[in-house]
Amino acid sequence: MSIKTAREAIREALAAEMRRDPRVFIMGEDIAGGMGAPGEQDAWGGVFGVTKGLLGEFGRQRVVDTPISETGFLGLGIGAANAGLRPVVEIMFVDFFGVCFDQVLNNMSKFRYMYGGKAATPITVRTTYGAGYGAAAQHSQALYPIFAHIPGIKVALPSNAYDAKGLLTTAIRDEDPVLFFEHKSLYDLQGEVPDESYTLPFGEAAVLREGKDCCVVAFGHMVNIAAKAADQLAEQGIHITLIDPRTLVPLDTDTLLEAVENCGRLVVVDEASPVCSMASEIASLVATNCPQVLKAPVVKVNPPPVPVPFSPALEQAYLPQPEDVVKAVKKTLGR
Amino acid sequence: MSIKTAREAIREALAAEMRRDPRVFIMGEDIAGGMGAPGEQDAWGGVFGVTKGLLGEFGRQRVVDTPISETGFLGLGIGAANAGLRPVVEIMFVDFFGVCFDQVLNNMSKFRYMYGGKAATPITVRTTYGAGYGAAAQHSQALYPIFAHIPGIKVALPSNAYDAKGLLTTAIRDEDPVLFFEHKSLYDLQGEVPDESYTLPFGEAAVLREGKDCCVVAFGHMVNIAAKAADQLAEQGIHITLIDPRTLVPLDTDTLLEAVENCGRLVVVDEASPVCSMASEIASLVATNCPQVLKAPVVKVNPPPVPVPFSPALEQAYLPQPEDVVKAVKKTLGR
Amino acid sequence: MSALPDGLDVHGTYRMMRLLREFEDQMHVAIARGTVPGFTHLYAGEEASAVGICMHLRDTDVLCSTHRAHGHFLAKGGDIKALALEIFGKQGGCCGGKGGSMHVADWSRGMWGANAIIGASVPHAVGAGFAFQYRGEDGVAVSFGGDGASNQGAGFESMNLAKILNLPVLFVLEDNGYAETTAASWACAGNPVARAAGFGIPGVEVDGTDVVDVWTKFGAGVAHARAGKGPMFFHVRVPIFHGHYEGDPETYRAPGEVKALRENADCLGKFRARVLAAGRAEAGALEAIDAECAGAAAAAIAKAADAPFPPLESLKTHVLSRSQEV
Amino acid sequence: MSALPDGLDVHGTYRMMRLLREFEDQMHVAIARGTVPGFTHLYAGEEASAVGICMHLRDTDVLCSTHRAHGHFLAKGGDIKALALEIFGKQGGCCGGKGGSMHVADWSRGMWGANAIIGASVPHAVGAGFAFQYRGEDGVAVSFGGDGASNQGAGFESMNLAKILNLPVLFVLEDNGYAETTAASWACAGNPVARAAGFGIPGVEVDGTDVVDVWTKFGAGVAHARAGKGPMFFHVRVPIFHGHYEGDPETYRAPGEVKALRENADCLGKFRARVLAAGRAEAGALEAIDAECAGAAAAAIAKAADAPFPPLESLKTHVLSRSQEV
Ligand SMILES: Cc1ncc(C[n+]2csc(CCOP(=O)(O)OP(=O)(O)O)c2C)c(N)n1
Ligand SMILES: Cc1ncc(C[n+]2csc(CCOP(=O)(O)OP(=O)(O)O)c2C)c(N)n1
Ligand SMILES: [Mg+2]
Ligand SMILES: [Mg+2]
Repeated sequence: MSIKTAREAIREALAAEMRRDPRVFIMGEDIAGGMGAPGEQDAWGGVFGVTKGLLGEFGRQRVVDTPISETGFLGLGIGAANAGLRPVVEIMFVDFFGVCFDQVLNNMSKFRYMYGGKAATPITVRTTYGAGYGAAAQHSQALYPIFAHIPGIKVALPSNAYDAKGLLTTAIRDEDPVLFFEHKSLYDLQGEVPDESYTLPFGEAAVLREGKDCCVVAFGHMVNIAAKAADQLAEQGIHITLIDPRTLVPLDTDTLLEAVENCGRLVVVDEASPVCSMASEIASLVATNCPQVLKAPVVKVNPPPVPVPFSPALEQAYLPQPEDVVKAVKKTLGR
Repeated sequence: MSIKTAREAIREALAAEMRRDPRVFIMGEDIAGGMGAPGEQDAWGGVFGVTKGLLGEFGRQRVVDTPISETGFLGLGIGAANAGLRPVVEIMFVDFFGVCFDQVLNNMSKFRYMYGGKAATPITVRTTYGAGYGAAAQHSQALYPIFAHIPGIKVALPSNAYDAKGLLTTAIRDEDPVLFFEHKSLYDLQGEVPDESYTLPFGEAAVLREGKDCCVVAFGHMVNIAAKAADQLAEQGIHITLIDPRTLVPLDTDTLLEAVENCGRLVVVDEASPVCSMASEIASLVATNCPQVLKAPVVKVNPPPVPVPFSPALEQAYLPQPEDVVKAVKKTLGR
Repeated sequence: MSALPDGLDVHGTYRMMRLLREFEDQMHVAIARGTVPGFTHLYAGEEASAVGICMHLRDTDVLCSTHRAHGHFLAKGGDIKALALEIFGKQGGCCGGKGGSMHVADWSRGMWGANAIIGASVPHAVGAGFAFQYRGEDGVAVSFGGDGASNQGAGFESMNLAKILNLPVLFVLEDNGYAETTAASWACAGNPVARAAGFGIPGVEVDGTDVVDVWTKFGAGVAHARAGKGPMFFHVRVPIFHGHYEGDPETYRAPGEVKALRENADCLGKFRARVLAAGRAEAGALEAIDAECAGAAAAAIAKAADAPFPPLESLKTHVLSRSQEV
Repeated sequence: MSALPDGLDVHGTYRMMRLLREFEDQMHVAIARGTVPGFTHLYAGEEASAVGICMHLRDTDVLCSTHRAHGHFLAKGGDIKALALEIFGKQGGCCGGKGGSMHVADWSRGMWGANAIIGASVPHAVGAGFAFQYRGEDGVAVSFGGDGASNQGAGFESMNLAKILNLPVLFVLEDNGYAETTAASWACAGNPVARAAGFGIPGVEVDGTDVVDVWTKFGAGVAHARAGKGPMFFHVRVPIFHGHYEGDPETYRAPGEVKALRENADCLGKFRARVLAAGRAEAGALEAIDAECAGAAAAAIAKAADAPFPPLESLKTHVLSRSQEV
């Protein structure tokens, strides 16, 4: 056990699974870097340096750089998974699923079903998401609700280094296609991360704080925003239950609903655009299961339904901040 | 005024707008048909015959067949719209947005915003959706929630011939990109449709029945399923308010919430897969606005979260039926 | 016309082509009766392509197909009864009735399935080729696509990937002249072999009415790929005897076009005449094969028409790996 | 080296190239100071391409660009102050601060914007070409893309469409040898001009260190397209003087590579020497231009650094046509 960044934790999970299972390989644009170039190999280790160093241990056969052909190489990964390998494909930014969405929507998510259970596509697709880095409208989206909507894939969304390693290990060993969402801010987060491998079960939410006043459900990076809000609220004597679902599919509805029943109040914090978002989904779960327990309307904390603006002034206003969560919780309490 | 099918109503809207505005052209695969072939031109008029006959009046310059290159020709339409034309592009089945999703997600929906209000993309994109025709997993999806999630586009979803003509006319004249969803079952539906042009405002729901026992919100083809359920329920003395939002973006939340407040009960009928669906969105609106008015939990009527099966036996079980809506309404009434 | 190659299994080739033709022609009749759900796309006329190619393939080789896949399924060794059951949406179908005509597959035979999104399956073949190379196996992956599919971006990305990674992938463009109603001659700029050459991939023109031409050229391609020499491209021109889908009035075709094709461009008739002329088969033996295939197709279709639908529970199975209540 | 063409505006060409260079080199310094948000991709080294091309374009002609667009923006006539303000995310930026470096645009000049999804803007140029043809105008649309972008499906679909519809679209591949860290020589199978030829599109190799070569060949292309003769393709080899993005340590490049490029492949140095040798300009005049451009860039950047951020209300405007509270 030692303190590691999530970047290191993810790299460890990849390395450990590659050591453990020769079928595992990683593939993506500049995932090592320097391919065909005259200078240093492993030049970048991915745009965020997550996969840096794996080339040295595993070589070009298992650390596969690609051209800028997302449909081509995601489809390649899908085919390789069908053939019995365990690809971990990186789509650099979740926004780029636009150019290869068909491979998710109509292919990896549907093969098992439409081929009557005779096909399996055990692929893991890692991607980065989220705003806050001045990357503007085409490189900052959250988009995970779109993937949660599609039957036939699992969706994981870690909020910290420990979960990132455990969930990614589970994803790679899983028999199903898994979309793995890494917020850009995750990489530099530090936490206690065991050196050895471990898995975290999908579909089990983490209850990070327990308090009676309000239940706050937050997703991915928003868990950390909500935790800051929880601290501010605690100083004011308001104690929240904070839940991190960790996977969207499967979703741990039991834990969520139980917490809402206990608190009678719910705030959902979600970096995705608000319409048909995970915040809507969680709110709807309460409406369809136990609206009578609510002592106040649910409050959704999402960005406004606008593209992500570039200017830091606007981007800051766009993103949910701890203060927004504080305000939302107080609203449920009528304060 | 005369009885027309929605197929004819849509064709009338297209023809009238093409007559009225020389900037309007239509484009898509086999939208006329026979391009380059030795036989009849206008051979199909689109796979569902909707655009049949327009070639004769408007010629190949304005009725543009395309190769199977959705990214290419949807992108072409976007560029043409940026240049001041008024393209109406057809993506044959909504499932095929997989191969051109980027043009929706990162391009037509974001230009106005990311270029600071200096760009306009007045394109209308028509597509067909829905199950019930043995078209299986890759040709039967509903998918409109994915589009409702993306800021910067409008989404229309007519349930009958009259609305189809009025909403499509509005769409074509609109300054913004509009996604126009036509259920496969819509085309043969008949209704009173004026011969002359008319527009229907976006963001105004239609209240099709008024009853105090339960509010039912249904989308697209599901409106017709819900109407059948309403008849069956009325026979049993249960009277529902039936609402057809007609457009998802903008959404007429006022009308919806008012009806829920009046009835105290809500059922949402949605052909899309359930997670992060429009049914979830509507339920969440109640949870965030007025959960206290609910006399019973909201009931969502969606298909199960599975790909669309081929076999007619399974497909029938997959799709929401009037009986499912009846059961849902009764559930809200504790019966 | 060159001599019949010695290695060609004349009877096997003829039998498989005939089986494909019988199945499609009899399906055409069954569909006209209205008992088959959904959309079906028949392969009749194109048999020499599937058969001349698949004669070279092993069960461990991979084939990725399109919406027009019945012929690929049978030629790759799929079971005709499972095929018919699937097309009727019945229990026991090769996909349990969940897939239908547009998704028929036999994964145990390396037939990875009909895939009804144009162009979508091409990169999967590249993935299969990648897996062969990764494991040091000498398998090959074959990607089938139509002239229409040749304008979809996925195929170009796939060719580039297969070339730079030097993968054993054989790209087959079955050019039947039409994508739905649209002529290939209009929709496809340039030339397919030149397009492949743009990626440095060697390409060959193939006469898809001549199974010997297909068999010979593709044999060389398989050897090339198995030897680790990378991808190849095949532009196979084929006639199509039915419409785009069943129900298509085919008015975009020239009057008499199909009749002329059936008379002059029928791979079965041409092959039959040639093997008889070369003395490589006897008319009686071929007639026996005809009867055998007609019987097999009829039996499969009759059985499928009468079979029960799949159980309702199967609606919710096979979504994810553990069969789950969803 | 051929003679300097008479029609070439020597001073204008030099001035524009110098302005692009000064802007990028000074931005490089400003960015290193840490005051510029987000990701910026500088164009220094590639100026001859943008300038040699845009000298032929009218404001009504359309240019569709990539993430590396500052040079295209300026060469197409965009305002340097609005550019700098945008890159800093400030009020008065060409996109009101909402776009940033990766989305700079000037729609009034036909500069349809940086588009940071690789390959996404190529079909928009085809759409612009379609609109010109539809309205009977003689405008041309120019699509810029990099070597990396040349492997994205959208570009191939666009070439096919432009060819079969005979549209006035000029495809420019600016090949700087790298897509991020990945060498074009590895990632791109075959050859760009051969790829275009696969679609029947005439293609030309262009020396992007020689603005005269760019200007001459592209001039012929514009004439071709304006005359209704359809699309053309240009493979322009250019050096790149900074990293992929600002902050890139550039370790994938050979030691000394950039130094050698700056010495031997600098379009500005080469052009300067040539015009002086040919007696088409005087050293003093060019030095005056140098100073003028350095001043313009410095003023724009200084002003942008000090400018206020856009008002918070603008977060919710311009989502749809009627400015709406969302
Ligand atoms: C992405 C996508 N676009 C459009 C379609 C509709 N579609 C199905 S088959 C077909 C024509 C295919 O033509 P071709 O590739 O030549 O195959 P053929 O039918 O001639 O065998 C089209 C347009 C589709 N299934 N997928
Ligand atoms: C669809 C997509 N994939 C990947 C990226 C990330 N990306 C941005 S620039 C770039 C390299 C582009 O290379 P090239 O086209 O040669 O342009 P250059 O940067 O050399 O000017 C990549 C991979 C992207 N923006 N969009
Ligand atoms: Mg075809
Ligand atoms: Mg480059």
